[in-house]
Amino acid sequence: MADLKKHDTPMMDDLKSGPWPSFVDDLETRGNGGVQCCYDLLGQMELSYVHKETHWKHGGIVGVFGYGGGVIGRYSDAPEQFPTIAHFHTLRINQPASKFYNSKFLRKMCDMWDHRGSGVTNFHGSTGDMILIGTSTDELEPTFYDLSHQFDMDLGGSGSNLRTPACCMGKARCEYSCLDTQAICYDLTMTFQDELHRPAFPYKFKFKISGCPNDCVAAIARSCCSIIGTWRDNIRIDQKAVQAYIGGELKPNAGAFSDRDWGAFDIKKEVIDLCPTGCMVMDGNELKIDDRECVRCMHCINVMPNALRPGVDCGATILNGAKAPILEGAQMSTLIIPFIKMEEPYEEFKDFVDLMWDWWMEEGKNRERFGELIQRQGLAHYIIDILGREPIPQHVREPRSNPYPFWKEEEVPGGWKRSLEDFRARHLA
Amino acid sequence: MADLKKHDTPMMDDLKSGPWPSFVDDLETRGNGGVQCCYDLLGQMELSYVHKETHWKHGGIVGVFGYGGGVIGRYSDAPEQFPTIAHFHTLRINQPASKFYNSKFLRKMCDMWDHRGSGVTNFHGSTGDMILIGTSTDELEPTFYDLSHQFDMDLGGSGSNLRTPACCMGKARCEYSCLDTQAICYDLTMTFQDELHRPAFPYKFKFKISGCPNDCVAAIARSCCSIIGTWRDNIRIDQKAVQAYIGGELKPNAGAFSDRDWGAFDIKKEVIDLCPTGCMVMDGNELKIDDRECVRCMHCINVMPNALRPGVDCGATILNGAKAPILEGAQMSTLIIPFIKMEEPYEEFKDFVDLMWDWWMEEGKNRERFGELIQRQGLAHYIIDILGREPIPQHVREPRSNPYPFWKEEEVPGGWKRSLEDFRARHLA
Amino acid sequence: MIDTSRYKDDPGYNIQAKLDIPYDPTLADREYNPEKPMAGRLTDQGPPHYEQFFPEVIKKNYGKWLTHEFLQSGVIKYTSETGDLMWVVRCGTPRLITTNLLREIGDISDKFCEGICRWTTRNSVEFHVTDEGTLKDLIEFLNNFKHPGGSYKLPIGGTGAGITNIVHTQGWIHCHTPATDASGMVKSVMDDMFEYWNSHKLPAKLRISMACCLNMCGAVHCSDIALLGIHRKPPFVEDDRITGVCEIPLAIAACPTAAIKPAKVTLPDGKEVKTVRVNEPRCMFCGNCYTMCPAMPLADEEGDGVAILAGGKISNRITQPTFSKLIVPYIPNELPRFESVCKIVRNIVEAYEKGANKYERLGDWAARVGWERFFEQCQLPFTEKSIDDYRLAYDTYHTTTQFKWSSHTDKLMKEAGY
Amino acid sequence: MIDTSRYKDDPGYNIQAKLDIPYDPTLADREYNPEKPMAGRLTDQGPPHYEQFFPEVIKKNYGKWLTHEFLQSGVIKYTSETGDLMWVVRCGTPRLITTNLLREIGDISDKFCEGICRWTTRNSVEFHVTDEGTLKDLIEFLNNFKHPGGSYKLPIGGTGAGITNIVHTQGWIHCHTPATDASGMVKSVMDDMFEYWNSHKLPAKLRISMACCLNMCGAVHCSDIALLGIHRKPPFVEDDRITGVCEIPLAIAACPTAAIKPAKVTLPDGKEVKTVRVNEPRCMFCGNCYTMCPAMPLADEEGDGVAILAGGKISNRITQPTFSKLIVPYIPNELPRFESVCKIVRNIVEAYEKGANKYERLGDWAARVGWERFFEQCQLPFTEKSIDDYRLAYDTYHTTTQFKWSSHTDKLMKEAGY
Ligand code: SRM
Ligand code: SRM
Ligand code: SRM
Ligand code: SRM
Ligand code: SF4
Ligand code: SF4
Ligand code: SF4
Ligand code: SF4
Ligand code: SF4
Ligand code: SF4
Ligand code: SF4
Ligand code: SF4
Repeated sequence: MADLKKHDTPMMDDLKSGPWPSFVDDLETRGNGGVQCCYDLLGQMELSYVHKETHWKHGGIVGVFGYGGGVIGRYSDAPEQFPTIAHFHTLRINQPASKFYNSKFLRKMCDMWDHRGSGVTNFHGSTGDMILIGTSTDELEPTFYDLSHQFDMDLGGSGSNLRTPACCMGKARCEYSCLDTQAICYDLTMTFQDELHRPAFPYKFKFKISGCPNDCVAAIARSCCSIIGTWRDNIRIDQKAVQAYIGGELKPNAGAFSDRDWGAFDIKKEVIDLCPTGCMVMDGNELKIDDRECVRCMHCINVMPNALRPGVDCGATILNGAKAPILEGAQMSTLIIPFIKMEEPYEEFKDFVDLMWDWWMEEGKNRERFGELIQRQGLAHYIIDILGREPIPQHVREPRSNPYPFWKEEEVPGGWKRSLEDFRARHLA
Repeated sequence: MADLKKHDTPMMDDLKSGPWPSFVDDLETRGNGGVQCCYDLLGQMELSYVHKETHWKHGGIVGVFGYGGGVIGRYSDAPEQFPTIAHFHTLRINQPASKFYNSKFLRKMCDMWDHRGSGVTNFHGSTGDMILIGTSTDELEPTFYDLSHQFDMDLGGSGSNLRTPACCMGKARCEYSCLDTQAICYDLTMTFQDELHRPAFPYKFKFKISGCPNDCVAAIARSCCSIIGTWRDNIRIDQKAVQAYIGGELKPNAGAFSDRDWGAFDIKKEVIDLCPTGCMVMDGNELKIDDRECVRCMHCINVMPNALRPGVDCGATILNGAKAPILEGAQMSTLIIPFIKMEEPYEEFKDFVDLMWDWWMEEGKNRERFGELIQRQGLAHYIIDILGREPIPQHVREPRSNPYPFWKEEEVPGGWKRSLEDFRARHLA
Repeated sequence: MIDTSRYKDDPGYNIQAKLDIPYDPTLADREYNPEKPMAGRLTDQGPPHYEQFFPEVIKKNYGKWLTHEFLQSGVIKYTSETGDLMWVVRCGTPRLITTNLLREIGDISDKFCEGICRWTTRNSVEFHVTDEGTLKDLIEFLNNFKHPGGSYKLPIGGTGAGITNIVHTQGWIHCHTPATDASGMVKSVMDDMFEYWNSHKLPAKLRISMACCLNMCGAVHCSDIALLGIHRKPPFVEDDRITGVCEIPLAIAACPTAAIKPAKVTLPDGKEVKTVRVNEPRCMFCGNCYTMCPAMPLADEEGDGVAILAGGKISNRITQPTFSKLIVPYIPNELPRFESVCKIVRNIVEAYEKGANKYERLGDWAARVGWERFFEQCQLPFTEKSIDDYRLAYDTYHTTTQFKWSSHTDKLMKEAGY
Repeated sequence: MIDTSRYKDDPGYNIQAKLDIPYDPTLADREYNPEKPMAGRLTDQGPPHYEQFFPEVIKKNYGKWLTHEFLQSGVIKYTSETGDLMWVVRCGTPRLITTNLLREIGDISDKFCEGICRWTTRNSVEFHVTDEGTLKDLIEFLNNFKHPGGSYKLPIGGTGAGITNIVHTQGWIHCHTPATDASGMVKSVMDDMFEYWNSHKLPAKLRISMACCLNMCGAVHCSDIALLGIHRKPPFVEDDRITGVCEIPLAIAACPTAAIKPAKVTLPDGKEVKTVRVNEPRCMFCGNCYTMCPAMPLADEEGDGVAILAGGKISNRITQPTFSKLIVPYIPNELPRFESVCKIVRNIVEAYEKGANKYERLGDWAARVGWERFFEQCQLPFTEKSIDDYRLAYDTYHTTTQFKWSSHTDKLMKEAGY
């Protein structure tokens, strides 16, 4: 404790005030407790605030034996000023699906990380991992040893491999869930451990699983393969509860609008008219839904959860290809399989995964995301030639407007070889 | 008449039956009247129907002295079978704006064309010209001589030049017109005679003028520069007539739906709810429009022409760049000038035309349409650097979603030259 | 009354005087000397001034029209601020017409309309009258005005919520690049659609357009229904004449997919020539190479045919202008009557008639019910050709879980054993 | 009760037993031998099985929940088919937290919630209780649970029609490519937006996301409001070390605009080296070259800053998922409080609060009123940077005459003298 060095950090200090939890206070408190690297981290942040530039070097390749991912190497570019963070690598730890923990786990993990690293974390990373921020190269193997032996835990993904799958809380808490999101997430993670740990792909690949089209894990925006729950039978209606909403006994949208006076609930204005397909009507006192026209957008269910529930014949819609903007611009996932049952052991789904990955590993260029490959080689090619599936109108927002489809030679009677002589016999040049 | 040769044309003959006017009957009647080329034309058409291939050769370059357009060369590839159409060029004659004619004109034109050509025409071509189909090379100059001396008329455009401008009937008949479409069309045509007749552009260029956003001359789909009438004050409302529509005395949409029972007119359902901006309400018996929110889509006016009229402070919205699909796919015109007064002598507009063309002639590649140049060099570049106009949100359907704007060196403090040493002094490599 | 004083010196303004002089078939032969083409030459006169062809009632009421009303399909009554009335009768034409018919149109104009008529932007003819008696006579006349084969010469119709004249192009009557015929197809489709031509029973206007190759001179790209001639075989290359008739670099540059590469070949006669080769799997049959190079023809009996696009529009009414979308990638050229084209058009029109709301254009209907429903209700198979793989393809990807169950998903799920 | 018998042999299923054993800080040092890394090694065990962390009430009611209700922002009551009730309290966190706070979270879990807590997909912590008394105590506890500087350690809120926790990335705390800081900006914005964090007064959910460079680890591309670190100076090239630290072909291939070309230069010391040159006017500052090549840094005090995008969403509710759109191209890094970012976010949120309909997400509001109105009402200048010129640019062109008059057109017309 004696040689603790607190840096002068006026800008960091400014970030202590205000109601939102201050990471500065948290780091500083830990620094005060004798952890120099937290002081150094704040010191280097302050320097970045002065220079308006990061003070981390371009990442170095570090990791644990036999794995190709899970660790992000990081070195300070001002190590003399901030020696305790000269090495400051992060470990990505594969979180339990939907991120429930108990205090036993948290405490033991804290004990471990205080011992092996900085005690600084991200709960959680954007992909879903538990992130342990800041340790030195020689602590990596021991940390991994601790994790695997003292926790039965494992690293998550980084590099050109499968990234840690993630899911919404699903049936654990949510009445909307059409999928056993955690079970799927866990099964995929376990099944594809090799792909997760040993880079064999052209680039990163992400699975995310949401229990319903509200998509609380942002699967459609952030995963190469988005698994989103849906149903194919009818929305279940409790007409009495519908009346309770109309009568004002139940609060619309479960009270999500409680701090503003939006006036009395108006089922026509708030539900029926906002249904994107207009497939609902009030027939006297009865709410009727033409389920064949419903696109399962969740709106009516969200507004009246006590009255409406998704159907019971559930499965998933599979979409592919979301990614961040680099290189060609951001993509959202595109509908590929309108409906697939997701029942253990998910064989149908895993067969699909094989086709997907085989193609990408065969054809994908270095650092080409799966969604970019679909764009480069064509959505129809992927659906038909790679997946062996039938093209359906649901595959497109709207049909193409350019008249430029490709035709294959075998599709055209007579093929492409033609006799020039015959042609010129009919047509003088 | 003695050596008239009628070909055996069973498929052509089939196209005589049915209610829609038969071009075969028309051609054949003319053939019967002693015009062999009409027989030959039908004969060659029949042969095309047998071969399922055109029997015209790839166009040859023919024209009249001093002009670079107005004539499309055409030769039969079966001239021995059909000698009278061995040469069969077309002339594009610049139509009078909005295509009113009198019988004197029609008859004299027929006399001329019977004498100089086949007597076959298109009234009119897709661009708007009067098209005289079918004459031989040596008749081209005499035809032009006749046109210019006996009609005071002129050829229209073809090739890489200005094409014949066209317009809707506008104020001649239409109560919606916010522009003097004919006057503009005529003025532009006269002003740009040189551009129309002597190819100096990278490719074709088209003007079309519609009096209002109903766009009856398809300007937004078919012209490089679309001039479409609009107004900037308020829609004129005759409340009594509104009531007459509500009461059923006036037929909605001027009776355009008369042959089906759509039920009684419902102003809410048919007008107010269909207004794309929702800017209309019935306030008691009064129809109110929040004109600042109106996008001048014409719907309410179309439905109730006796009650609603465009404002009186009129001008044009200018859009650029429509074209057919080749090469990059079809384009519609893009909004460039939200509002411009179109008052003679249209100086403000013509200054704009100069800027447009100067840029295109400077930068356009061979066979690059104006719309393609905008795409290649960027819409913002065109608006700001070429036209010297301010970018406004109306220029886009929505702002870009990729985060990839270009920054110019002068926009960034300190410019782009930086000192590597300084950087590395701050950041250890 | 419009002020045309400003034009009085324009050459085109006084064409009427010229028109009074009968056509002189020998004038050019006498006066025009090919050796001295500039002698007495008149150029850049431009078109005649429009105003001189207006009927009196239009001159008087130019810009003063108050409203209009459809009395029946093809008959419009116009009312002016001045109290003047005018009736217009609109008639279909095949656009490809001879001077015979033109003269007859002149005669009708003389008989009923002060000698004046006009053509619309979709190639219909319009007659203007100023009293109801003449209107009645005119209509009666036109209803009896027929070709020997029985077709109307000038059928009345084409207004309001119906199908108007088909904007179309040359086809085999005059062009060198068509993949199908224009006039014959238009005749066939309009014969079949005639009931919609002269009635107001559709939910909104329905515009059919036709172009015989991808150049799309009919600008079919924004039509409710677009009929489009397409090729499906890559061009072949006439090595023995290409150097003579083409500028090879232009042909190469013309290809949007960069499928054309320069090549050298030795002809049977031993001569080495510069030519090109087409990377056939990259060709999407646009024909732009042929436009630039006569030695690269694409036309082929088996390859060529018709594609159908639908759901486009031009007007800014309610919704914005929209492109037509490819819904039927190919139909062979069935001659002379294009039966399948007619059948498909009918299916679409009938499904639209049944399904759409009042004022709703075809594409707006399809967007509202969903394209899955559109294909189902029009009884059209969906093919992979409708899935875009060109430049802006991504924007048509279906990036949502919102979709409807349809016969397509029923089938898939049945096959999956669900 | 969920059936997890199927997992009982999975290694991750029995972690509880391990957790009962205190952490042994010397185990690895004793057992792990760097010379023999495979000895006793355990790999590919995967994550622990989730089920063992569920509270009892969730185990019992898994898949049986019937409905939920927000009692206040951050407090949700769940009802099960079995009649069981559960209350959840959601708390904000800065995500960047130390083991100090983690231990405290463990303590709170022990005190109120059978030791269990969870994290949401947006990095909030949630506590589950099964009786109202405990709920009350928990809430009271949390309301008084503060950092020395006065900020809440775990502020309650983030549900319903309000602003949730900001998904964000590393920034200057850990990454090598950021153009701005993440944690500090999030703190600044959330301090300012706190009133929306713990209330339900917006028209719908409003999601703010933050990413510190174009890699967009926060996946901000579909957020109601996205804060994005951007560079504005092209990379410079360290000729003297590039060959050592980069694979030059990879750097070249990394550039989306092909702005990087190979080059050879002679260093001051006379050595000739392979390097690259950047065609600077083609650079759009994506930083992908730096990702591949440490000798091409972009970061620059004056160049870097923040762009704001808006109007994206993820859920399929009513409308389809949508991208966020670039509305503010650049704000300098104003440290430590990012005042302008906060101000603009506030302008947008307040305009949205005022203008949008109930249930209408921010982007749907902007699309409904028109982007011209959006810019006007949010008091944001429109700049040419919002006009797309990238790959799919054409699809954002405004191909209609439909637009609204706004301050922008007023200005233009005034300047034109109308
Ligand atoms: C830690 C994390 C951000 C965070 O603060 O949470 C992160 C951090 C980094 N990401 Fe990321 N990404 C993280 C989630 C994401 C996401 C979001 C997601 O997974 O939902 C995305 C966008 C979605 C996607 O996959 O496209 C994302 C898109 C990128 C990209 C751009 C990829 C692309 O295709 O455009 C890069 C660049 C690269 O891969 O070279 C990148 C690269 C990086 C690197 C490794 C920096 C680099 O250039 O090598 C960052 C290391 C930071 C550090 O020092 O710790 N990161 N990255 C997230 C991982 C935590 C976890 O495992 O839970
Ligand atoms: C006659 C006409 C079709 C008709 O039946 O009405 C026509 C006929 C031809 N067009 Fe066209 N175009 C005609 C209006 C159009 C239009 C419609 C319009 O102007 O509103 C378009 C689409 C709009 C546009 O400009 O993009 C059009 C787009 C083309 C193109 C494709 C241009 C492009 O940028 O993609 C070509 C190809 C070319 O220019 O080489 C083309 C080329 C041709 C050529 C010259 C064939 C060729 O490859 O050289 C055709 C001559 C046919 C013949 O033998 O007579 N024509 N052409 C139209 C002109 C009549 C007139 O002057 O009134
Ligand atoms: C005569 C003509 C203008 C001309 O200068 O020649 C014309 C005349 C009228 N148009 Fe048009 N339009 C004419 C081509 C067009 C076109 C261009 C085209 O189809 O190529 C369009 C755009 C079509 C599109 O959107 O795809 C067009 C879209 C309209 C609309 C918008 C209809 C809609 O529902 O979107 C109206 C408004 C209406 O119908 O109430 C309209 C309204 C009118 C009115 C009512 C204007 C008036 O007050 O006189 C005229 C009679 C309408 C009718 O026939 O039902 N006119 N009109 C054209 C007749 C073409 C023909 O022979 O069929
Ligand atoms: C806890 C969490 C899932 C998890 O596994 O962690 C969750 C929980 C719930 N979501 Fe969510 N959502 C969660 C992230 C999301 C996300 C993802 C994101 O923001 O990154 C989305 C997509 C956001 C978007 O569209 O941009 C999301 C879009 C929704 C929606 C659709 C809202 C809309 O108006 O579009 C609903 C339905 C609703 O609010 O009625 C919903 C509804 C719900 C319900 C009511 C489900 C239920 O019955 O319990 C939960 C409480 C809602 C609330 O907080 O208002 N959840 N929800 C996530 C909480 C994140 C947080 O801490 O703030
Ligand atoms: S995605 Fe659906 S099932 Fe999952 S938590 Fe959100 S609302 Fe519930
Ligand atoms: S889920 Fe959506 S589409 Fe289906 S009925 Fe409800 S609101 Fe309509
Ligand atoms: S575009 Fe407008 S002004 Fe011109 S004819 Fe059509 S409706 Fe009338
Ligand atoms: S013109 Fe269109 S936008 Fe304007 S009020 Fe009428 S219907 Fe609404
Ligand atoms: S569409 Fe093609 S084939 Fe038809 S006229 Fe135009 S260029 Fe000729
Ligand atoms: S038809 Fe079109 S795509 Fe095919 S080779 Fe010719 S130019 Fe290229
Ligand atoms: S967004 Fe960029 S700077 Fe921020 S963590 Fe991700 S890679 Fe690093
Ligand atoms: S920052 Fe991006 S655009 Fe600029 S040179 Fe590097 S890779 Fe190319």
